[in-house]
Amino acid sequence: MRDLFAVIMMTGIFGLLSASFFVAMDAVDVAFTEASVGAGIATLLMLTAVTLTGRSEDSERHKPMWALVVVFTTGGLLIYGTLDMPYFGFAEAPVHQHVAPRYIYDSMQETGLPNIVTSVLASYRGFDTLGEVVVIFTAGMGVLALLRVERRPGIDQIMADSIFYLMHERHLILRIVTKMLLPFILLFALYVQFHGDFGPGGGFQAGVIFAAGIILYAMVFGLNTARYVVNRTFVRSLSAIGVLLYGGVGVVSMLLGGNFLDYDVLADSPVAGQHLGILLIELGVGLTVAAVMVIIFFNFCGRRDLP
Amino acid sequence: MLTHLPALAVIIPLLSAPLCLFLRRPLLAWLFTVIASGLTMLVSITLLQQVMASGTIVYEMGGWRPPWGIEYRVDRLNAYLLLIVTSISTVVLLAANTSIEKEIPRHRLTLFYVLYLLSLAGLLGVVTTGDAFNVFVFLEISSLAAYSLIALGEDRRALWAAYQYLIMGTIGATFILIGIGLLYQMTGTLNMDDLSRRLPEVSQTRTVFAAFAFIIVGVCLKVALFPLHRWLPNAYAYAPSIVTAFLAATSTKVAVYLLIRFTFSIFGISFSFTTVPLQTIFVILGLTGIFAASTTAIFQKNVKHLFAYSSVAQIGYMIVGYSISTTMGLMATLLHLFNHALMKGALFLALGAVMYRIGSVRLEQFQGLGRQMPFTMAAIVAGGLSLIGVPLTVGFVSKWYLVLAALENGWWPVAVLILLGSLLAIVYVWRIVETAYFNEPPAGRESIEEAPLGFLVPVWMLVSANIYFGMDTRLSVQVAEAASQALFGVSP
Amino acid sequence: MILGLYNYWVVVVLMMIGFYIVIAHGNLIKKIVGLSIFQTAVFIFYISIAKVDDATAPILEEGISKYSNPLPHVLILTAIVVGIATVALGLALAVRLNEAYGSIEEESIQNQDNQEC
Amino acid sequence: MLIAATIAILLVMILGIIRGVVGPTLYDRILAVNMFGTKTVLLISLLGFAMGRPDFLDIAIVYALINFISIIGVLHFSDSAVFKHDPHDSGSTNKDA
Amino acid sequence: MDTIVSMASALCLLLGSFLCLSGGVGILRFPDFYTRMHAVGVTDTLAAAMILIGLMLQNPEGLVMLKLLLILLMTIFISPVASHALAKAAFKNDLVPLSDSNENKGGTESSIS
Repeated sequence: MRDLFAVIMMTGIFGLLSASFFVAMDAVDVAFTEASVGAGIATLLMLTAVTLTGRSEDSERHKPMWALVVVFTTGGLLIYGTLDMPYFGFAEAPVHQHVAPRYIYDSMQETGLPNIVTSVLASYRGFDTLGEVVVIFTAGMGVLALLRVERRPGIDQIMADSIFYLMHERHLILRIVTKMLLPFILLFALYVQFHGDFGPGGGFQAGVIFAAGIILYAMVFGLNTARYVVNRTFVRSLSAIGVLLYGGVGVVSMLLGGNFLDYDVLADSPVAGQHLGILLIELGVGLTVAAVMVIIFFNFCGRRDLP
Repeated sequence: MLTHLPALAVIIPLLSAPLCLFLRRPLLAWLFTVIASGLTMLVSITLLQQVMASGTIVYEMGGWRPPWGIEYRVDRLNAYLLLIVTSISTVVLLAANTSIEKEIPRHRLTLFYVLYLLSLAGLLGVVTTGDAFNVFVFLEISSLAAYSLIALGEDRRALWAAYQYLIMGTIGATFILIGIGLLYQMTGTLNMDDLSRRLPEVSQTRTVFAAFAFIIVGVCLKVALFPLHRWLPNAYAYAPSIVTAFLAATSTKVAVYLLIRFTFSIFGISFSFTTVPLQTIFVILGLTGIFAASTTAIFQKNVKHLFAYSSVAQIGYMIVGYSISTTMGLMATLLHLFNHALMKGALFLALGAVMYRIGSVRLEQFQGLGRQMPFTMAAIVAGGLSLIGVPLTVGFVSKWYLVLAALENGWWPVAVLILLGSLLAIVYVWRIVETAYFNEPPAGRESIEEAPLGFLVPVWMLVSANIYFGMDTRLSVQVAEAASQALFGVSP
Repeated sequence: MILGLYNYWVVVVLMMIGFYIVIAHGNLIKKIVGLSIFQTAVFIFYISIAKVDDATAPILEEGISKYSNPLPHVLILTAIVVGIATVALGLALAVRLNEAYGSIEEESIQNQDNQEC
Repeated sequence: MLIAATIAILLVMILGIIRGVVGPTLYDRILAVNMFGTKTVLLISLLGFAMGRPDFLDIAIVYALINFISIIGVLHFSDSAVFKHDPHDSGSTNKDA
Repeated sequence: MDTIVSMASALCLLLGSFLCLSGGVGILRFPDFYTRMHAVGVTDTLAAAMILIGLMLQNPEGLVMLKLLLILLMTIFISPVASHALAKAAFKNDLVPLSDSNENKGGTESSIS
């Protein structure tokens, strides 16, 4: 396929498919994320990039032999490696024996959350998640450093004439339906944010959904209108505040006598402390993710309307 | 607060980065970054002292016991690496304010510092952590920040270099991820210490072998070991000078650390060097790397390119020392980690000064610089001598131990080849000296002045460290020896 | 029964398709697409490790005793985020490259660079 | 019955993928993706019931939303100039889709 | 009573599956974009509704019921709107519908990719 749009459409299908696979494999939280990221945000970003760079792939396709050799060697090595693995779904495999049982059997007493994934994510391996938030923050800063357009007088006018404006004028039905859906989307994001302790979901997914809502708004009503609603400086600060909130919880727990990110000391009883800590850090994750997604998307789109 | 030191070493730069975003004035952001980096350096000095005095420090993140939670584990090796990374970062940063004002547009300056801090935090995280998956996360933080930093270079080729680096780096990281997955599959744990205890039981399985291969290849991509080094020269050549100095001195070192950590601590020496023919492969690759890269370096027209290739060659030396796999060999590698960071930090910073005055680092532009920028050129010459391995510089110390280690093992051809490699280094360093000192400055460029103090001070700090540690080897040798003995399980 | 490993083999094939796209194709956007396929395949691999027969999703509920392993899920949540971060940055670079070189083909960019040198 | 419905949906998904691969126009592909998305929503709901844990319907909701947003996204970008410019107008006669 | 409800549920599911399948055949076999769009756009909404109603009749408890209802509402809103917007965009971008005089299979030749 040489039409990059077609490639991206198929990637979107791949994302949806792998997400359904995750559901079938019991990984509901992962499916949640993959659906919103792999099929949603990533596809949108690729589409934006393609509209900026051109749609066709025109290099002559020469099939380099060395690439095939490399791929077959790696693949062969992996297959060779799988030969001694425990069978798929085998309950006695070492994976399910060593570390995992404690999470499954004790996490309820230790953190008080029914969703084990959330308690492992936010508490047992909370530091990984801090890293994750910082990764997304880094990406946001990187995109900002690469694509930020200095605001010049006159550019707003040009932007107003851009296709955002056209889209705005044309699709009446879309606008109405979007208006109806938008509050629901944002509300749903909040539900995902705070229900993450009990069901699938959490800060990351909520952030992505929230950002998706804003992106939808920007697409239907125009980038300028959206920028009017969500101020750029504000979004930038928000992305930093999320990380700081997460880190702040860690520092506070350090000052209160625990280790970094040890939520036990945050409240009177360990379980209450864990609850509070997890709530706060999930909020931090949500803030940063939503802000960074919006930053990334707006900067990509802002780039397109350069004169 | 002393008990929290291992965590603080990473958290200070990690949380300074978002704070830095709020500082709009570049000068403030710079000061803030210097302070953050300096604090981290103090933390790591204290850590090194503690570790040398009382052995490994363990810190449990979130208060959860290790195989369940994430553990930070600082032993001699980590503390040593921490000190290298933070001190180089701090010294390099001193020159940053002067250097980047000419190389980066003003509205991106704050972002530059934010990304710099993130990159630093990522590298420190990789070094300190005792959890295999955490390595991946922090590796990605530092790499993503590094890609963006490189792309900030003025030349459009910087973008292309950053893109290539991104592709190669991500492939490497994904390979590491696959390897960690396979290990997890066989052992059920992610903690490094726990892994090393549980691996021997399953070490004869094909899965562990595959895991080993994937991790080694992935890490070697990050190390830029000879056949996988293609991303490095361009990335170093077109990045802003400060970034080059920082990355050249730290990021490959951290990757070498990972290599050592995975092979020695996790898989164990007997698995890494007896079950798998790693030793032969690495000696050959290391030596070819030294010769191929040094020869390429001789023909470069851009001095940054020249030193970038020389970096690839120096990595070859480290890999040779590492694959000798004796206490002495590893010690030589660790010494060279430190020494090479010092040399390359000094060299690339000095090149930054040249860039600042002339706006280019092409070799023909160096004509007459010996008289126009005497201090900067003297620094480059000193760094070059160190690269060659002239006595009284740090380069000599590490090469001395490297040759000793090779001879101790009876590998005299290797020792001879190492010395021959140094001859090539003489050639490429001589080319610069010749151009700078034996040519008149080209017409129209007579009025070049010496670099500003903002550059000279950090450059000469590094150069004098080069010479000091070349003469007084006690400190570095002692730490490196202790670290390598600890890895081999010998009690000091 | 060696067929008990079929799932992993499918994953390996997927991974290699992605890997091939990354290293063999010259179009920058397509490389990124390949990278994301490669990474997604690795995610599927991890999730496959976590699956236990007859178990359900690791969200505690009364009356259920067998749960799949939650740890790989956590790891992959993190890895997905890392993946999207890489994709975003890679695309941003591709966009800038297109502005600087007027092309997103590897060969064309290489050629332009070689002429400059 | 749940199983039968699941199988039927899987079948339709395959048909959708074929259409997505074959094309031939871009809008066919968008249509295929759209249909695929709706079917995924149904599949997830069915799977939830089939596995006996129907409380994971949140995922299905997200799918429905994301599906809508990405279709809007595609259409939104379909107004751009690059989109209208067909890659194979200019000389190239490759038809390997 | 129980049997009636489960029968109704099964019927709804069956109907839904059938509609799905017919839509699937339609998208594969119909000659041009607009007819395919017709096949899918129409059956999709009803099929989804049928299957969701079938699931609702399986007697889930409150919250699940609510979520199903939400999904149903959203499909009813979103699916036709998406189809509408898609067809409109296709027409705007000069994709010519297939007519008798036009023997060209599979849309306009100019946009084969």
